Amino acid sequence: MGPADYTIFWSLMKTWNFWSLVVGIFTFALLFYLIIRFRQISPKDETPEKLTPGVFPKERDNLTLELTWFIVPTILVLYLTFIAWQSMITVWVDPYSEDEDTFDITIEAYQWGWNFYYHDEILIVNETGNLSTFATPTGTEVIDGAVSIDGNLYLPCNRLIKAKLVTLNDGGELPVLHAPFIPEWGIKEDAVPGIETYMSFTPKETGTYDLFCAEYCGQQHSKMLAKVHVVGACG
Amino acid sequence: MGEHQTGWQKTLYEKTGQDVYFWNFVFLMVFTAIEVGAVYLSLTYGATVFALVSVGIVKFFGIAAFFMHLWDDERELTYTFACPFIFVVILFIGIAFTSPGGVAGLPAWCSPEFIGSYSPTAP
Amino acid sequence: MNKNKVRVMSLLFVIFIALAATPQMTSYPTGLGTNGNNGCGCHSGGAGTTTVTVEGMPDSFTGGESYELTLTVSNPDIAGGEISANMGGFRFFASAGTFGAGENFTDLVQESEGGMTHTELGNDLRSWNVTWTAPDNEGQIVEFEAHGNAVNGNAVIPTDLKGNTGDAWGTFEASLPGAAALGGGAILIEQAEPFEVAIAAITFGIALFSLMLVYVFYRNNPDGFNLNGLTEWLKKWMTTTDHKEVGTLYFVFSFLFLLIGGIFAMLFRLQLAVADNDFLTQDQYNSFFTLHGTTMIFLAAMPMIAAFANWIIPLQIGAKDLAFPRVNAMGFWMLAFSSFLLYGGVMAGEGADITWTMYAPFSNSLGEKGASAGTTLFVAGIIMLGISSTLSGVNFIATVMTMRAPGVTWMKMPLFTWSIFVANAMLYLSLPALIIGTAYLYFDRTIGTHFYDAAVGGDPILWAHLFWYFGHPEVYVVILPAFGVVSEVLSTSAKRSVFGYKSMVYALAGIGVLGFIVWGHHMLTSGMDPTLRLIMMLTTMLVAIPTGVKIFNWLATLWGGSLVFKTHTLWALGFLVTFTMGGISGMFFPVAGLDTHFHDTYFVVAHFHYVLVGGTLFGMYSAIYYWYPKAVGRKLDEKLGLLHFLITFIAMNGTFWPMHQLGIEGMPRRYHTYSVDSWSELNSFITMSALIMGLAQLILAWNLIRSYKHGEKCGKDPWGGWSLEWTTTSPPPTPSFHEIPTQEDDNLHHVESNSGGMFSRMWKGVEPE
Amino acid sequence: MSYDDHDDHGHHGSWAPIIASLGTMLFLYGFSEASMGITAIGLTILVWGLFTWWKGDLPFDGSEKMGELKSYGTPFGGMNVRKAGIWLFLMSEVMIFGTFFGAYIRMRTNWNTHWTLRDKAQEAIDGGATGTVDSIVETCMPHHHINVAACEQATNGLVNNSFWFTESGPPAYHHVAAEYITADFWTLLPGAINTFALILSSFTVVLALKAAKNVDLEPRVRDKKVRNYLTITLMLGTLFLILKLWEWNHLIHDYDFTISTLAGSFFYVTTGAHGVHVFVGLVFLTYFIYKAHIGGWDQNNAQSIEYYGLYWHFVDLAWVIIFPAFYLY
Repeated sequence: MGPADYTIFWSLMKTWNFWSLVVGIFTFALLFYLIIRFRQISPKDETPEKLTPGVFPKERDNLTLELTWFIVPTILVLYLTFIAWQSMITVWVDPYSEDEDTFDITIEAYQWGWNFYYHDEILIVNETGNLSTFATPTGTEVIDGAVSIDGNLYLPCNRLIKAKLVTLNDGGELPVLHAPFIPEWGIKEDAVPGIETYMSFTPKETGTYDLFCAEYCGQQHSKMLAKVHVVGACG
Repeated sequence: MGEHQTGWQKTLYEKTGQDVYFWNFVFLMVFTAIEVGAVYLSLTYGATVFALVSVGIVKFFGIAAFFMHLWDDERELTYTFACPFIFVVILFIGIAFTSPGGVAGLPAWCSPEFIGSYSPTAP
Repeated sequence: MNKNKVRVMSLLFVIFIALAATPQMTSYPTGLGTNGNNGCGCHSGGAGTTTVTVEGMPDSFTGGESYELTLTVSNPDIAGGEISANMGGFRFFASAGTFGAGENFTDLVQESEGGMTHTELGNDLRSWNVTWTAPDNEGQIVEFEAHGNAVNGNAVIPTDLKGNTGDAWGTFEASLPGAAALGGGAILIEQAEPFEVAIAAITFGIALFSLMLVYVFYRNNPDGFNLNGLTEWLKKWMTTTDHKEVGTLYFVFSFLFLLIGGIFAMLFRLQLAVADNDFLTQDQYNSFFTLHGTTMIFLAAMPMIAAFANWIIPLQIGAKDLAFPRVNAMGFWMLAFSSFLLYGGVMAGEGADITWTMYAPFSNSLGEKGASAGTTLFVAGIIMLGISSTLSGVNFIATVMTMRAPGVTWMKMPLFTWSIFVANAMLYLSLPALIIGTAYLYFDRTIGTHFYDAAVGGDPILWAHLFWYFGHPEVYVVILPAFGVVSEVLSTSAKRSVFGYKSMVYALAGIGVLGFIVWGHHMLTSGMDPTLRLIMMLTTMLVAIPTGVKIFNWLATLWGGSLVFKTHTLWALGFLVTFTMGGISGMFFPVAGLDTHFHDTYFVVAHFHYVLVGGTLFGMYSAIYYWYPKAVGRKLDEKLGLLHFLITFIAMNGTFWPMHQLGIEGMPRRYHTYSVDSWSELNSFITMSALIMGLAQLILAWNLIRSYKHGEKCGKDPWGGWSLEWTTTSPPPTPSFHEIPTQEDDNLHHVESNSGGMFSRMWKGVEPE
Repeated sequence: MSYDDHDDHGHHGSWAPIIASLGTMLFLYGFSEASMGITAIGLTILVWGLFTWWKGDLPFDGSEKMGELKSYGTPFGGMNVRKAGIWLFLMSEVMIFGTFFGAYIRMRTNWNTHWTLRDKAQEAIDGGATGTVDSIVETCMPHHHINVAACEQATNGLVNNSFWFTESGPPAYHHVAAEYITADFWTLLPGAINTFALILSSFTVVLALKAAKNVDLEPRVRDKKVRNYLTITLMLGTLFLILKLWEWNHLIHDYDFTISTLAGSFFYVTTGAHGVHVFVGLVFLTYFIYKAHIGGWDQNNAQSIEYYGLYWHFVDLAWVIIFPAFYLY
């Protein structure tokens, strides 16, 4: 489980794990060293400041030390911000630029289910072996304007998928927040009633993936599940 | 209560027989009349908004400085009254001006793509 | 004395009316579920004079068997025979198993929303056949629920009819045990309805609390015990305006709700222990985690902070009492009474199920699929909390700004006072956003305004912005006092002054200001424009720096000291460990690539529990052990304290560390069940350690009660602290200082020039002229 | 909300906080349950709590012993603690009205309103359409009802369906209160009179304070003057509320500008919240008038009127901003 290793998530996670370990080990080592070395040996230990009630104790500070532990974390944070900025461009900014040939679908969320609409036509050739595992009742072609057949999503492999997220509002339904979330690809975006939001990803491996709802939407929030089948050749 | 001890308030009282609060009251009445009048001149959108905002600020200043006698009181009180406006400005930038339609119209240099394009290729 | 009695009697009489009115809660418009929802919103539906019967029910079902059930609706008043069209309708639900149409009823009944109902054609009949196939698991009890409606054929209502609008509903309920449930396997006793478990636990808790109240009063002077004395003693507590007594009220209130919040947590941890569990129904789970979140933050953490602020701030700055004592008492009582509103829904089985962040389109929705009917009361409770926090905010800022004793200048104030001041300033300036947001929500639900309604052109994200503009400063309000406590405790335990007092104060001020410009990182995936997400990512990255500075300052404080390991020191060191881990895991969220995966998964739950439980709770426990002797005059038992620390520390890490792994695997938050088996064993480990952690808190409860009378006596300054509260007797007299003390200064006296504007005089810590 | 409640006999305590909180709870509980009985009980208990609070304040004579503490140290050195308290409370009020405006502007930037219609009409005229801006607006909106076809024709295609409705259905054009108010003098009149009334009431509070502080008036005359000025303020405040309710009624029934519309929700809740602040100010004013009636105000404790005046001027200040933003713009 968890995001596939070709996603941007893992490239960032490695960096973040590394730096977290560095900061964590440094801090805890320093903490345990200080606890052991400066514990009270006998009650008559002398410490530089006598703390007497009602008297503001002698201030102690060391400008160079304080500047270092202000500057060093700032440099680390700026470096990490720089990387975070990159990930923002690939996750949120690039996909919305219209020029690429994206495979457009619309994910429509309603109270406790999903509808998938296709806006591009692809023909998936049947003999690539792994197709037999999926029950695609209307055979293998995904027709422009087709609606999800059995409540599941069929996507081509190795194409930039651009999903428009809307909430069903045909008067009867209660428009609330939902968010399609596919853990294996590490992507999610809220479907907000009234505005259209976008989510995009390029699946690189065929297979069946789970789709959860990640924004609390009422009683059966945990039942809003769907399967995403990535079919076709991953050339 | 600021019994006209400061210079110009004393002369105002001697000359006109009415103290600064009366004149502040008249000042505010006049500006309210201007405000309502401005709307009836049916100016263009920009001019009307400019008129309304400027009269609003002037009346705000009138009430805060004289009726709430911030003019006479210690400067710390003016700082106390001004302090939350910093957070109101933050609230305005974060919530008021970033409605779904609002942010779309930003100039190119302020959008992430432009800032992003400066950086070397993605890791 | 009789005038007083009249007042007390009239107060009790009014409370009696309010409580009497509670059961017939008919909240707008669907009622609080006491008169039952009538199964279908299609007809207006009068009270049910109709009777609904279901034949063909076996006394116990075998797995996979299907049974032919006939549902008949009969109503003597509405004959319905002669008029051909639309004589009756039904809806039939079962908690397990699947439905199908009875023979030759295929076009007369249809499946809808998990149950069965009549088709257009089937609307003319008064009895229908359906087949029900039992689930395979025979060890459970299936609940059946049918709503039948006798209609008089859409004809104009003849006047003689008893004034009903042409249809009348009736309901039928039955429970059918599986074979294994009855004879076969172990006798499955009728499973207690978890709501009754929750309400029983709460009422038992309140009963225990009032017994303890009477016992504490009795123990004050056992021989002089009489009822008149009790009312006198209660009057003292209900009318007190002294900052110490209001502090004690806050503390007892927050400890009681800490345990109640814990009960909810343990209940839904049991539900999440295994995949596809149905210990709690979805409604109960949703309302339990909502109440757990709100109780823990608003009714446990903030009141405990207010308790220590009330007790210690006046003592530390050398003031007789807070600036406005009655406003202080009103702050507490608003909070106390708001808990009735927050919990009003639960008592009627309709607790608010809108999560503690109350996101708009769902929280202001009505009807079956919308938020539960108790949500309106819940939102009213949140508004009262807002009023209470504003009142105490005014009080603390005014006290710290105007009533500091001579010598206690801005740069010579104890760090706990500094942290409470910055926390209350942030709370006080961010609260109006919550009050206005909840007021809009409240009016949406009561008088029918449409603030967040997309159908009318409204913008649902307005709620998220307003809530998180308050939400992020709120989480700093909850953590800053713990910073203050840890600074005090580490300095006293290591017998050294805090390292870099000025940089600690600048860090506090830094967090105070930066806290207001980062709220967007809670909403990075909620459809905001990428430009705003970029700004919020950058500012969130900067917030980690002041916190890092503080952690290094605490470590440097230990340098060269002689650290004693009292219980409060252990809690402070536990704080350092867990809070640092929480802070580091927090750095994962402002990154776009990570946040699209981590948002609303258990990684978020792990992060904020490490920071809230590891940070605030450990800080507050350290404060309890540190200042209990000052408040009561007796120390808490060290051995019990050590036991309490060890179990809670281990259980806390056992509960929340595996959640990081669940978050990486993508288990979404607020899920009633999950069917991914690989998450099961992690979740059951979490549940087990959560139960241990919950029970460990009773050790502290026992320690608090026992040490009140049998704790080891202690003098003015049991731990060797330096601030002014250690100069008064413990417990301090009322009013706290008979004459205002002066705080000396150990630093060498280089005379500061008295000139300069307010800010320079403030930072140079110069006496007023 | 005068925060002059520092009570010297702290040890006996006061019943006011618990009664007021119980009242607030019952009021909110009744309002949520839409049962007016409990709401009324709640309100009466709340007011009873306030009166208990003030009964404790009646003997207050402004002396140190009776609770008038002086603040010490930076920043408010030497000032009364209660004055600092009222100013700190006004900080919270500034944030509350700031949030009202923040939410309002966020929504208003998304709406097409009569301003955008006038701009579009001007654009159409520049593009060759016949008639003046007012005539086009009149054809598009015959007495505030939208006529899409006529408008499209009048502005030769400039103002089409997408101006009035978004594609996914919700309205893009929102009738705002200013559209009705600026169009008809009788609808603007109550708003204008309200503005004059509130500014006048601010002035009369200042006069009451000057009278109370005036040492060379002999006490009986002074008490009468203070009481009369405060009563005028009370009457002006009630006039303000009555005119506001009349105006609401007029807007709802004659122009169908109800609270279920989006613009209506923001208009009524913001002006309503301001109205509640005025109402609370009036309830407090009854205490001040009663104390003036029994001759309670002299130059030593007149600062309580000054602190009440600060709150009242703030409410007037809020109205000075609400009036142009909601009524004229």
